[in-house]
Amino acid sequence: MNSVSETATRQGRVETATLLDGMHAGYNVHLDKFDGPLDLLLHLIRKNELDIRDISIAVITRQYLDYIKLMKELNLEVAGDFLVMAATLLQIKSRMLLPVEEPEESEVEEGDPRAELIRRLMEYQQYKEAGMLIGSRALLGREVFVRTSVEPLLSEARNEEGPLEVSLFELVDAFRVLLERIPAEHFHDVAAAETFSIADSINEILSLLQERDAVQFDDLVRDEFTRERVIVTFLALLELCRLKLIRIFQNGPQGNIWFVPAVVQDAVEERPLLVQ
Amino acid sequence: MSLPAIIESIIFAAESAVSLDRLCDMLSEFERDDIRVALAELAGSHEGRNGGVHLAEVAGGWQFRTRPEFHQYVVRHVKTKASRFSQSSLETLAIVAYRQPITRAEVEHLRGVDCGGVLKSLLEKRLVRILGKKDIPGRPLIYGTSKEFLEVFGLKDLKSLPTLREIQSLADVPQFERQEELPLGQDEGVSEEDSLSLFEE
Amino acid sequence: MSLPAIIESIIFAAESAVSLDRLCDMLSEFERDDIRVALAELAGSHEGRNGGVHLAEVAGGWQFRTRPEFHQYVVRHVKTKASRFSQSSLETLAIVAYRQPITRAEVEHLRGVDCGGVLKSLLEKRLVRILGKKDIPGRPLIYGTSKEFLEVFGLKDLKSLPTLREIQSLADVPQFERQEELPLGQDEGVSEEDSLSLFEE
Repeated sequence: MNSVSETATRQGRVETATLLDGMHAGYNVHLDKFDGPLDLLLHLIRKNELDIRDISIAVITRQYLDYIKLMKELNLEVAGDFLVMAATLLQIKSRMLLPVEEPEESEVEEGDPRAELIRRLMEYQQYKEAGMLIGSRALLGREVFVRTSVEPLLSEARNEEGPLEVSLFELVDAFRVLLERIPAEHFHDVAAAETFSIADSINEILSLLQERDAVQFDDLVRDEFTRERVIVTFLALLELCRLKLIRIFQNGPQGNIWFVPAVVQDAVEERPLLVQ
Repeated sequence: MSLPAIIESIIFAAESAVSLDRLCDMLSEFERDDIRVALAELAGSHEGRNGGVHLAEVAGGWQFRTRPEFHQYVVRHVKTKASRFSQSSLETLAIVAYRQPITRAEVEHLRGVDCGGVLKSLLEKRLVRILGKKDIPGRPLIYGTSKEFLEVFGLKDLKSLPTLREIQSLADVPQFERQEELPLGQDEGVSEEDSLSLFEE
Repeated sequence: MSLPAIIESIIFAAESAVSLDRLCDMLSEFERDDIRVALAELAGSHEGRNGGVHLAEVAGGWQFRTRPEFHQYVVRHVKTKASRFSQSSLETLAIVAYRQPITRAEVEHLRGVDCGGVLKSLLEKRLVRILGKKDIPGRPLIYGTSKEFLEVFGLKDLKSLPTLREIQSLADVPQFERQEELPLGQDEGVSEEDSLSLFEE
């Protein structure tokens, strides 16, 4: 009998213990210890001194399910990811119960139901350790410090010409904060619908026209040639025409339809809209 | 670790000049006299190496400073320094990016403040450009983002702009809730012996 | 005024790391090769004097920083800023660092858990940035690490991350885990009985 079982025997079983029953508070549970199902599985593998390449699915599955059960009994919210893994484990376990023609021991091979899980565990372990290595470095603001006093010469001078330093996230986040500040009705068409909107299409056409001098209608609908896409693109083009942002050409009755920017760079003067 | 080096690290990282008294408070394991000697030694060694920086005695204590004769070089840095965006520039740029083509009046309606100055500076930085004039009374200018805008944000095209929903969805899903240590009595549910190994640590 | 001293004054005064390219831009009256040599000389002289501060190469540039071993003294005067990173932040950061450009779904597949909240907080800390969108159906956002990531973790560039091969060999003989499991030989885990239970249930 192993040490765990001995512990269990010594403690005995308390069938009706409740969560808040301090009398039996013999253990502290670190439920925040596991950063996900893979983390929990790695812990169980280590605990049982299993070879990660040849894990005993039965043992791991039982202990994993016990843990989930415990979380539920403690009224902790069990994240969906943990339940998905539980289902995966049970599936692997049931597949392992099926008779195998030529059983090969301690080999993870193609037909092994555990193969995918083991590969994921090994990969995860790699990044978990990489994270620990990164985290153990001397960090700026924690072990390493830079000068915090301000050079008087530089504090007065503000620079308007230099390169810009701003991240995409800051841009989007600025927009998000703005939206939270103002009433929703101003933004009826901003909360993007599932589908491709006219605004999306306008943006796409404008960005295409930044790259090239002329665009064909077919270019705009080539990727996703759906009825809806064509209509939306068409409406977007009409809107752009109305705004006098593009000019449209056709080189024959059934020929390709071409679009060119109506204004070049920053020129503001008006150009006639041509539809030939 | 020598005492002068310890003092150097403290003075370097400090926000303002550090006095001898303050040093003695902090380094209570050292004698005041030793600290004074080490400080003088430190100042002397920096004076002696003829670098661009020295340990200067200023009002209230000691501080590392660039030597005045190097100031002509130090100020050059300002010209190539990356400038950070103000919140109003960022907000205006975001509105133009997401709502283009858009007029100034529409931007101002959304922000609730005058945006003429901000728009002008975004035009000067070539992040925003004039696309044309809107066909409504008054024929206001309409704005959109430029090629430079895409370059600054490293975007291939406007389609690559993250949508608001994509950013919001990052926070939507509740995280696996972190729990404080819970005292646990033995529980009927955890009947199998092996599962106890979970609680051992 | 010697060139190393000039460079010292510029790097000292700057708020963030200064690259060789930046230095060459600023000091256009000097040859690039001379600047490179002077920079190396400067770094070497600070390394040699064994002070509390040295010239560190981080995020593609150079910056004066306190040496890590002095932190116990520096923190007596300066507030520490970097909060401890949680295991999930570090794991996510490692995955983004090694696998960039990477989508949220790919990070989540590797970690086996929802990463929206972690990614958002890394974005807010500016350690991770949005690189654009991936050219696959749904056009998901792709993420990478930022310059701040290199600065905070004191990395010269992404190549100076420990290579995954090193980590792989580490995974073969898991150091951390072995340490925790000491004393070895004591079988607190699975017994033969347990392994046999495979076909019992």
